[in-house]
Amino acid sequence: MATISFIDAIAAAMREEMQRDSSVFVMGEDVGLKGGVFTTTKGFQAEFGEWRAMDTPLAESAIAGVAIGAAMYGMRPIAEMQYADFMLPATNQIISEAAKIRYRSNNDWNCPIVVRAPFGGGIFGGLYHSQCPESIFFGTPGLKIVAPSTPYDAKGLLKAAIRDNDPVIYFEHKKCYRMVTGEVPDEDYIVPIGKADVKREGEDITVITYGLTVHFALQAAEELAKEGISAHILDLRTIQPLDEEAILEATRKTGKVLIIHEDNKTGGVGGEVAAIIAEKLLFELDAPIERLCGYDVPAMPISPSLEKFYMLNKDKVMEAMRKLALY
Amino acid sequence: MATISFIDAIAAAMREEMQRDSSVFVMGEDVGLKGGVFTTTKGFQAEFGEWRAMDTPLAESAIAGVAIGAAMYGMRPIAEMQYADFMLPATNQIISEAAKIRYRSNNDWNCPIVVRAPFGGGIFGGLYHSQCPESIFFGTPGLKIVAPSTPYDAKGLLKAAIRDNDPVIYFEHKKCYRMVTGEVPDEDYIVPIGKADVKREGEDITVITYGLTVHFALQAAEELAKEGISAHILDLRTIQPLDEEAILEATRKTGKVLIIHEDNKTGGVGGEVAAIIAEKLLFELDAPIERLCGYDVPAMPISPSLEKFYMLNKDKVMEAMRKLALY
Amino acid sequence: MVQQTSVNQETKHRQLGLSDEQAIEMYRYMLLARKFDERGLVLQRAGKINFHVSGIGQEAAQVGAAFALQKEHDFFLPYYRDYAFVLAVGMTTKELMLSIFAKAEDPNSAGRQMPGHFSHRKLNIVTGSSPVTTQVPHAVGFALAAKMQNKDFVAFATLGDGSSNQGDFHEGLNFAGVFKLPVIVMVENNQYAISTPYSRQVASETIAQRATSYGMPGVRVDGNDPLEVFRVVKEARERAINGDGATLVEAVMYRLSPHSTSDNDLAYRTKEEVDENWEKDGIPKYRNYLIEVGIWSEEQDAALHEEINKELKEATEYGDKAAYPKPEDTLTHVYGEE
Amino acid sequence: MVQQTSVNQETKHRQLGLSDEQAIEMYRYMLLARKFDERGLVLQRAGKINFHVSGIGQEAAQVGAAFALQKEHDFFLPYYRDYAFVLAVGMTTKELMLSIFAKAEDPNSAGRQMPGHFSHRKLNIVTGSSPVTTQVPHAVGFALAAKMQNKDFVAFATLGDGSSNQGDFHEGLNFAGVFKLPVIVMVENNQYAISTPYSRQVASETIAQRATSYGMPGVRVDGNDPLEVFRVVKEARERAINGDGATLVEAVMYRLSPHSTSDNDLAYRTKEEVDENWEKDGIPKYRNYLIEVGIWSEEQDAALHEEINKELKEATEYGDKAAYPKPEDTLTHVYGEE
Ligand SMILES: Cc1ncc(C[n+]2csc(CCOP(=O)(O)OP(=O)(O)O)c2C)c(N)n1
Ligand SMILES: Cc1ncc(C[n+]2csc(CCOP(=O)(O)OP(=O)(O)O)c2C)c(N)n1
Ligand SMILES: [Mg+2]
Ligand SMILES: [Mg+2]
Repeated sequence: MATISFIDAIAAAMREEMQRDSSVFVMGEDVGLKGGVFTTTKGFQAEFGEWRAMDTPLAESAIAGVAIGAAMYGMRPIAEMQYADFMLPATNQIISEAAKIRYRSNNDWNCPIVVRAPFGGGIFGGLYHSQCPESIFFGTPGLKIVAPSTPYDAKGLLKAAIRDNDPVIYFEHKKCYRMVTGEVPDEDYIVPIGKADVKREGEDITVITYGLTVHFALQAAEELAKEGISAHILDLRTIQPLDEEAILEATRKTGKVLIIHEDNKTGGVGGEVAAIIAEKLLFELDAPIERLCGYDVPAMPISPSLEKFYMLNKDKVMEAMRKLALY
Repeated sequence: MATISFIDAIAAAMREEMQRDSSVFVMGEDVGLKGGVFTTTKGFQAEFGEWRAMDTPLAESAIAGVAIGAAMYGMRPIAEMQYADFMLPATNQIISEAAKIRYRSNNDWNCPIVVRAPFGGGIFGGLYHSQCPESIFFGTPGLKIVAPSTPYDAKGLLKAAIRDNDPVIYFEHKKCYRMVTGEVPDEDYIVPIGKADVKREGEDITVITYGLTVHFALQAAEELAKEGISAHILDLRTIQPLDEEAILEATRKTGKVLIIHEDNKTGGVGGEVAAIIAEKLLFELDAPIERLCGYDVPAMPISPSLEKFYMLNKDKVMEAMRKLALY
Repeated sequence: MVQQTSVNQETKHRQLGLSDEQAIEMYRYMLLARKFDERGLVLQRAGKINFHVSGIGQEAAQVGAAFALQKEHDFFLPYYRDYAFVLAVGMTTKELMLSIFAKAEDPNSAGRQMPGHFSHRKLNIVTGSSPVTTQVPHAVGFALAAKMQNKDFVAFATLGDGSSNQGDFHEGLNFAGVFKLPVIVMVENNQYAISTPYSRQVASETIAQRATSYGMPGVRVDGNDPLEVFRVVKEARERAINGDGATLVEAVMYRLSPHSTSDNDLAYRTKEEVDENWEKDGIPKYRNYLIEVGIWSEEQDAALHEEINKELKEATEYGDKAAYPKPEDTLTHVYGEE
Repeated sequence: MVQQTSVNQETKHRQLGLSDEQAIEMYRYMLLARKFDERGLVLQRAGKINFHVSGIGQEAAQVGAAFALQKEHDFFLPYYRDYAFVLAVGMTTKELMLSIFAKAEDPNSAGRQMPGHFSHRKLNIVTGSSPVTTQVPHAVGFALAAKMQNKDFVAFATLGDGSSNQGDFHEGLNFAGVFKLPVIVMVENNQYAISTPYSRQVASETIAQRATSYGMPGVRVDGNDPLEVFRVVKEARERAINGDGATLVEAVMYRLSPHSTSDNDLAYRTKEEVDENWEKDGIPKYRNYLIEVGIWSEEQDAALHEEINKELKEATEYGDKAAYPKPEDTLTHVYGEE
């Protein structure tokens, strides 16, 4: 067990998989010589050469599309989108192609790509370096989508994504990169895609969330415990396919559910989670299903006063949790 | 009052708006000389000339992007996507640009475009001529999204969309084009964006839906009435922004809600509608919130046996409605 | 006879390294595809199938290219008009009929996709979609894999003239150009994109000249001449295998049929224009060539028509009778089995 | 004096139709932008602002282009390095300081967007985003509006060399080419896209030659020479106004500073390479030109530096002291008021 940062866990997962399997490689803008704008792939070119840590032209549809072609041949490309905001030019390749290749060929072809996308705000990135675009891709069957919150999950889920035989979008929260550290086993392991994780056991309220906001919920739960409020916290980890069993079990645990995500509320993953509960466990609920999410604005602005207003934090989360507990 | 088809209502709305306002024009692949692959703009070039019924190159990102530029200048472009499936190359222009222009410029610029997108299946179109891609764009604040079900709404909503000062995605169901006819006033009118419509009053169950499935629900309600089941049917008409008031009112009416759409279930608009109800009216519900939607597969296949299995129809809808009524 | 043979020595196909048998085989595939398409149109009119998109007028280019490539070795990313191409690289008329009838046994998609959306892993035919031009970056990806794994195959993709205006054309070819990847992209310029003529669609005089944007050769060739297309694609393949990178080929022909069975082409072009172009049809021209060089005869031609009719009749019956997919199969293969 | 004047008659700027005053004004904007950027970098290091992206090394091209266009008449779609350009078409240093401090009064976005995301409706500066190259189709859309409404303005968009690989570059320019629209697209080729040098980024030898794909002239010009860029853009504008359509301009220079304040450029290029390129910096070259032709002096230059320092000091103080947006303003202007 070593304690490492979130970003180092991501780098370690890629490095180990590239050492293990010569068909794994990483491609994207500035991932080679520079080692990535967040230095996630620093040193990769020295270790794996120019081709396996490949600087691509500035063209996301080609990054995704070329990765898809290589994957259909049998390679295991990790396509890095420099910021999740810049995945959008690749939407057609991801949704029309990657997601449908197995289905449309009746299982004759498949497309084992990983699209890594640094997402989320709170870094003074402004409208186009802060977005949570998961709702654009969520709801496209054929894609798997993960969004880890801890170094352990980040490493295990990225390894699982690379080994997966279907396309996986891997959302990594930029704010977690260096802020979040945690223990990671020295030996090889994976975190299975499709399995949520109870990050804290509790009795009074259930919080269902993923990504950065998991940490706000855990911090808030810590403080609320002192007030005698016991929170049960489920980290979805995978947002597609959703771990319905875990969602229902966590709901049963307390009968009061708060769903939290940074992505704007309308059309977000939280709506689907609430709908599943309202369909399957309506009569076990002791309170309305609450959602605490980003505001329904096009994206978060950069000015400190505005970004602070937009972003969730421990206090906003604690307030929502307390309100639900007292319901 | 004249009785016309759904597609003629769309054509009439465009023609009248183009006659009324010289800044309105339609652009897209084959919309000019040929009059559109569905003949929606047949005769437009003769009436309005080559520029205002403009055949564009085969490049959706340019169709959207050029329309956006023209709209920022002050034109009122109607950008036709030949099939909604082929909007995806334009996703970046629609979500990163059109949706954010007003917000990012603090109201200095705006982008009054209409993106017309023929969507939906049941026409032996296969994976890429049948999709309901609304969930990709739903949840992007800054966009308005409409999906009419009747000629009256189709004409009134398209006129409202053309006159709107913000970008509007106009989803027109291909199966409705000639199958659905209805009365339309001779004089000018609009249907306000953001207002749902009760298409049938009822007491026992509430159905919330939009697009083609409105008709299946109405047909089913007709038959269920004979069984003594009275269905209240709300046609959302606008899916962004959702008419929350109307959704809650329709829910209160019966306490039993069935949400129906052709788009696949997970991540669809129905999840958001269910979540709103579960948050605002949980304790007025007499039954779990049910959803009847497309299967969670990448898109509907073309073989008759498969398409029939995928598509909703009157019988599937009736069964779900009856089940809920008997709950 | 001796004289005859000595004449053959100098025939164009021999000069290009094609045996008489291959030259005849090429003709057979061209004719087979033409007859297949004609059958498809008849079946649609008869209401046996819903829809057909034909490659009529493009067979010469498709077969010429296919013979310049290595079956079951190179990777193929054809587009929806490439019936002659996929036949020439190993797809059977029976398989294609299963596809247009959307039957369970169809190897392209088991009845999931529209006809013309070719896929056949054993034959290295890569699954394609409807959104045009997405296959160009895919082909570049196969070529990248060849380079990374030191394999000696090339990737070959086709698309239409209008489709060369999509961003993926630009992004894909630039990527191939920067890394000198073994890919050949052939634009089948049939001078229309549905109703839009080349002049209102593509701003460059030729599509071949777009290669200058990608640091690769761009070659324009008469798409009605299978031997010329063979020569050009063969040279492109050699360049690719020798590490000299990608080639953009523009094969120029004319879309003799309407865009699809849903299209009335006389709404946007004249019968005269269409008739003129029938004069340039590559199939009779090539048949005459084979006869002139003395390796083909009217008798053999009649026999071949017979044989093809028989084959298509059987394939049609097979496709017609074959079972539809089971409805519940709609739900399979969204993801791989764990 | 008489002699002096007669010399001026033949000066390059006069030949190009620029008065001495304009020639000096151009220098002033170049220097002002340079000093603004230097101030921005200092403010970032001092922790007064979070982030700065400079246009250092690109001022000559930007000002040359701006002077060839008509302020408040043509429409401008600049990219994030175009500080010199937006200053030259009317933005003030005070407005730009409000932007880099992300204050409520900022006319570009009221503190919503990153600095360098220019917008100013009164000045016909069209709001831009971060995803590169999306402004190219927008510019084509403005040009389309000009054509449809018979207006005599042109649309002018800039982007970087790497950004010319985006699909929107291809789709936008082809659209402009097909309809011969009055748009000028200027690529500021500073030879890097963050860490990726031109040779690993763009497969064509020059970006100008990509114009052949769009049936329009492509002109390559020394981006360190404001008068040459002025000449080229002026000619392009005349073509556009005369109905001869679009032009692609490639202004070649070098990105003298790191990509942004978050970038360490010595991780991917050598100090020697950077130093060599400082030798080619357009600002001192142009100053020397003005002195040589006798319309500028060291004294005037010193005074100008003084004046600019004073202006920037005031602008900085104003921007620093100005109020942040109200937090709740986060929620405004998602849609227009009904
Ligand atoms: C992205 C996308 N937009 C629109 C369509 C609809 N469509 C199908 S074929 C076609 C015309 C293609 O023309 P071209 O590329 O010249 O090929 P051709 O059909 O002439 O062989 C169009 C617009 C599509 N399939 N994909
Ligand atoms: C679509 C998109 N992808 C990635 C980025 C991140 N990014 C910002 S600037 C840049 C490099 C741009 O290079 P170039 O076009 O040469 O312009 P320069 O910065 O050199 O002036 C990149 C990759 C972006 N802004 N947009
Ligand atoms: Mg064509
Ligand atoms: Mg650059």
